Amino acid sequence: MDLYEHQGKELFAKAGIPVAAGRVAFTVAEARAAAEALGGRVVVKSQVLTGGRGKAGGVKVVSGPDEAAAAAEAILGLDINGHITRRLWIEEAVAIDREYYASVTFDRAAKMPLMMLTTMGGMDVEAVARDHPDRLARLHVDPALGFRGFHAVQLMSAAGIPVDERKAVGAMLAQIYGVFVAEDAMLVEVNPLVILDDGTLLAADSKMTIDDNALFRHADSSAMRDVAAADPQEQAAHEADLAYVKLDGDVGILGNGAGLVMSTVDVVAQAGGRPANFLDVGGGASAEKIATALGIVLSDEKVKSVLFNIFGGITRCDEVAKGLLGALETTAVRAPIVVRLDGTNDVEGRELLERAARPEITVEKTMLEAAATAVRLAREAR
Amino acid sequence: MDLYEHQGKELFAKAGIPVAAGRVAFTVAEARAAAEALGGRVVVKSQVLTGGRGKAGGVKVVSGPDEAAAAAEAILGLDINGHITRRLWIEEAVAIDREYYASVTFDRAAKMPLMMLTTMGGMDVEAVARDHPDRLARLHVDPALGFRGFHAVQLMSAAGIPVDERKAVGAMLAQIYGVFVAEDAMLVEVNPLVILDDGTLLAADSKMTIDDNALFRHADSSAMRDVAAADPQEQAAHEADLAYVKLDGDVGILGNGAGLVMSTVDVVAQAGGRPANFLDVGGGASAEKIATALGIVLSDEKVKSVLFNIFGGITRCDEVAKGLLGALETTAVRAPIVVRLDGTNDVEGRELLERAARPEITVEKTMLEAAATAVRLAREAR
Amino acid sequence: MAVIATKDTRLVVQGITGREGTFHALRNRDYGTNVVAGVTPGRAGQNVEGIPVFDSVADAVAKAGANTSLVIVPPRFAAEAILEAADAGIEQIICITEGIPAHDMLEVYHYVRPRGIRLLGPNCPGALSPGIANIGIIPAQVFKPGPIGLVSRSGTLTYQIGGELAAKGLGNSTIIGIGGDPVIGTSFIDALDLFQADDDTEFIVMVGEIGGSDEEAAAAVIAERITKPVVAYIAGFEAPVGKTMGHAGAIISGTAGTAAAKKEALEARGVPVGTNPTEAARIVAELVAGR
Amino acid sequence: MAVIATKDTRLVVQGITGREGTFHALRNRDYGTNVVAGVTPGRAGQNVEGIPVFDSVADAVAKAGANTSLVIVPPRFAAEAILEAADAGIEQIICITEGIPAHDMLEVYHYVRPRGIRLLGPNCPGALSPGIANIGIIPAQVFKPGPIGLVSRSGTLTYQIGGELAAKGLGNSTIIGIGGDPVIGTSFIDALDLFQADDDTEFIVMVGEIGGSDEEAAAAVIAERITKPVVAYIAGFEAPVGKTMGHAGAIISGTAGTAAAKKEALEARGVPVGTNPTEAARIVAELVAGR
Repeated sequence: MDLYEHQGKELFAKAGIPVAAGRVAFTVAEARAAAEALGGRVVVKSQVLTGGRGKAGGVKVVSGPDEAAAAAEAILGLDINGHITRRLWIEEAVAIDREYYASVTFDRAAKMPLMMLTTMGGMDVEAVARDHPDRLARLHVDPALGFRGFHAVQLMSAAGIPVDERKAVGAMLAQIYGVFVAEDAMLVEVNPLVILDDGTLLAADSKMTIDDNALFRHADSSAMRDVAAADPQEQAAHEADLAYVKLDGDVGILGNGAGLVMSTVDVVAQAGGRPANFLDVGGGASAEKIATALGIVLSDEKVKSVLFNIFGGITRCDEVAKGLLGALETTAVRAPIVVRLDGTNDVEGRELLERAARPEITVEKTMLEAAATAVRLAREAR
Repeated sequence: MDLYEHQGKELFAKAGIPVAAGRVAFTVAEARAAAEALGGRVVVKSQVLTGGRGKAGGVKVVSGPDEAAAAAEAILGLDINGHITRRLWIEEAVAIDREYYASVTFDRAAKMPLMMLTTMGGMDVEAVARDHPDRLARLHVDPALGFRGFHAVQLMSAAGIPVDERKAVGAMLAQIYGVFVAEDAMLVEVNPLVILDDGTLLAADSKMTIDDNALFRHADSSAMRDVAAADPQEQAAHEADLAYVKLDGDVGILGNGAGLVMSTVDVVAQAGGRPANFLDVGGGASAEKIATALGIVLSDEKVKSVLFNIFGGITRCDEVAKGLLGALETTAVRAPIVVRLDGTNDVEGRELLERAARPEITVEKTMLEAAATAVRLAREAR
Repeated sequence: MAVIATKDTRLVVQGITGREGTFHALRNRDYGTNVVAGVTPGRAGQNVEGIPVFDSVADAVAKAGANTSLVIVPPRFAAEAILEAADAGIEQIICITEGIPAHDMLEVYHYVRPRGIRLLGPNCPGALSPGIANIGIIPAQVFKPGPIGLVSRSGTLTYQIGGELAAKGLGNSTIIGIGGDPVIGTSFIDALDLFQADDDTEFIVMVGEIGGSDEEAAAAVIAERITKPVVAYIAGFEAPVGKTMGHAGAIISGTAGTAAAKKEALEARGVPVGTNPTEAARIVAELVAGR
Repeated sequence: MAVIATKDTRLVVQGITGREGTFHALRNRDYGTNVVAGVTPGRAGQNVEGIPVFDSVADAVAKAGANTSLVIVPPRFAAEAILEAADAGIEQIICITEGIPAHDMLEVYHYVRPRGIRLLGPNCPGALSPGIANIGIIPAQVFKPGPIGLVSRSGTLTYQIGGELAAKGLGNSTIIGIGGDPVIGTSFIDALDLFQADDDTEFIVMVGEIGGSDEEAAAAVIAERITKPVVAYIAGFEAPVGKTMGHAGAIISGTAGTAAAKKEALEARGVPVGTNPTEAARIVAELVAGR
């Protein structure tokens, strides 16, 4: 789960990482009130889960409540890389001397956290990596050791942090790593990490991603999920604990097992169709679960046909067939469903479906045949 | 460094391990005041760094201040296995239902903490180990894992702790291990760990040993050292950062390096003498350091001769000779000193000593010759 | 001799008294796996249809001689269950549990790996050596014995390919489901090395998917030291960037982890890659027939 | 070829800009040891009489090819210094520092050991292969080259015995000081195995002392797999119970760790034990002469 800047900063502050004082605002009036409360110069920042806010006009430094209101007026509703601004973060402006960059990412290839540090902060780190690779210090931290003083020294030495700054920067690196571990983060990025005129440090931006699997032990970050911003199908799937990803085609896809569903998406495309989604119903075969899944797929109005692809292992195909038929009792289906049942008790399952003779169901034996049929039905329905 | 019961309980309380309320008393009046403050029945317990207090009459349960004063009168000054009682711990009496035993020791052979647990608490654990080995559960904890829930289950299962008690006992085991690690302990023993009438747990006694090398990071336990109880020579050596152990003979022994000094103690005994002490002066050779060390050895009135055994490695024997001669300028020496210098610049060192011709010094070339001479001189001085 | 699931396997099932634990422990035993013990704290002395239950894995090792563990416990307890097995001296740990926090698995990985303990999974279907032993939830009836070692990040996709191979009369030495999580104990490379050393394996099929770079790393190792023929299939050519496709590990980050890049890396090392399970099975059949 | 301190040693000295660090780094280099780098955080770019100083061990490895580290830093920083070396890929770490907290060393031990990294010490004088290389603080002038592998828990006692052997014309392949702390990285057993495998070692002398049970454990291993003749000396026959004799590890706890018990255990396995250094050296000389 990605966090907004202000949410990440809330977790930063909890960990003792210095951030500027600020307030969230959803309206122009709230923005004005925030600027009044904070006093002096403030920064009005679009809160969207994407980069490039500055270039897109999503960040404005203003000198008082009136200007803050005007800036909020301009930024609320602003589209930044397809993300509509619906909330703002109003924070005290600070006097920046230099901008660094620090991050920790979960490097799955190395199976270790990867820390990065550069004195070329404020810009896109990919650009630093590409144009000035020698200026970007990278360091893997062995989780069996955790982040130690020598890791900080090594990183700061490689990044060229002056010796007299190392105590302060090193302490902040330890805090950033601490947040990464304490919050079960997959990413913590501070860009820029600023050195103020008075020499103190401050996290001027925050980018964090939390491991969804660990949210059970983080009540505070769980509560940060922005339900309103989520795609309605994705939100419904999330609530039903189903893995769903929206694509932009018209063939709805359901199946059991992530790999098989990904593969089904591929074969639909290979058959000339355009997949509308990825949906893994998992191992169960209950009518209720199948009904929920079908409902989510069909709530996407673009869907013209549905491909239901099951390879029965532990799950028996006859049970799936019964579940599907039960689901059809309670669910109005507005598009044809192609069902492919293979594996355990597939013959029995197909017989059940054929005997039921539901007009919305077409039964196929193989994955490739099923994909071809679903693609043809979607094309016919256009 | 061994802690008194009440000191260990102070650390226990800090870690959340339940202990009875209590107060330290050094006098009968303080004991009476403690009993008054605590109210009701109290236990008056001798605080000595040895076991067997109960059998020796060092623990008395009393019903009020007068009885507490009488008990304090009886226990203060009591000799328990050679340890004179100089302080008391007065604590609230509790209603005990059952007594268990739990401990963590630093098992150097396994290079892991060793946890032990038995439901046969209150008695000597060595006796349990000998007579009921199947009742004493033992478990090594891999420091790379720390103490986990499964360790607790494993120990409690082996010790036969009833399933309905495991949550509470397991939590306390985790706390005991936590104290062991947090306080850099070499030993934490709770005997008995009592189950009260109301089912709650309490550490009714405490035995702790702290790693001297880690005291720099434990201001609170460092302050617990009982300087008054220490042997005067050992205390002086401790303050001078010299390794000193008192023995009960009349040949004082100094040397450089723990192994060499231990060996010197052995050869003095093999030569028919009785070593008065072990003292490692370490690698230095300064007059000041040698003077301090000599002073400590000679402050033991039983010492009749001194053997100064040096094998020069990095340390040069001529520097040691100069240091020794310098020390003699400032120190009055009341017993003959046999000096053995071998290794780096030994010839020069011996020449310096012979040229100085100090009457108190006899120079020998080998360790065995030096030991024989020191033993002879001590015998002559008796 | 097969790998992981062998005649020497003495299995303890952690979480045996749970619904899933009981079901799969009995299913594995029915298949012929030597299930010697189960573990559920506080349930020592009970049994699950004759399988003795212990309070701890240490007891299962000491009293029942377990050498392999199957972990079927809820995600918040799974990492500690794996560590318990490792601490107890278990040599191979197969973890089925899905949804274990990634940081928990980092700790587990860096504990078991330096100590030479094999961990398969988590979020994996286990290992099946047809006709010998089944550890986990792989539906054995889909597979038959044969010379093909099959290693996969995906469960049902493995069954799909196993089914297609079986339809062509081809069977497997061992099927290894390595799991779909970001941090897994046994990588493609580990599985390739196992199959390379296994006398019963003559061909290797590798089923990958988007996310990470394990397939690319495996391609390099295949070129370097795997002499047995390898065929691959990769799922997720149509997956969008930045979206988790069901498995926690199946996500394309930036330009890294695409199916196309994996296909290219494998083909560059001479490993044919099918673009769907049917095509992959056909390539394998041709290869076997050509021998 | 000797052990630990060899022709292949490329030494980095951690704490090189400290007084002791500088002194021993230069002394080791003067002896012929290949001292390639020093480390003191914040001092990168400086040098100590030509030895380049780096901020981190990782840099010393990357830029100077260090493969062995000598740790001479204050006790409160020493454990982390060892971990830094281990993390940086150093293969052998020799730690001189005395007074490291025992719990710190527990953590270090259980980090380096499963990863196959050699740690010698802490609280040890290091390793010297006469005529080849010296790592640490052993006074090389006491020793001469020869066929005797010498392993000891005590520094000056080692010099004493080395001196007595040299006086009899006998020399050493390598002298290994394993240190006097409760938790040390290299045990007698490890040293015995090194000497057993070393072509330059024909005889082994083992210098033990009171405390722990490493000598007893070594006795069992000698009987099991050490074919080269071993002579032992143990210090501390007169040590009282429960008192730390200078070394943190030299303490008799209850009835465990006495010199008499160690002597008995060794003699029971056919290892002659001298009761003082002179006697031990005489036994060795007779053994060598008898060959």
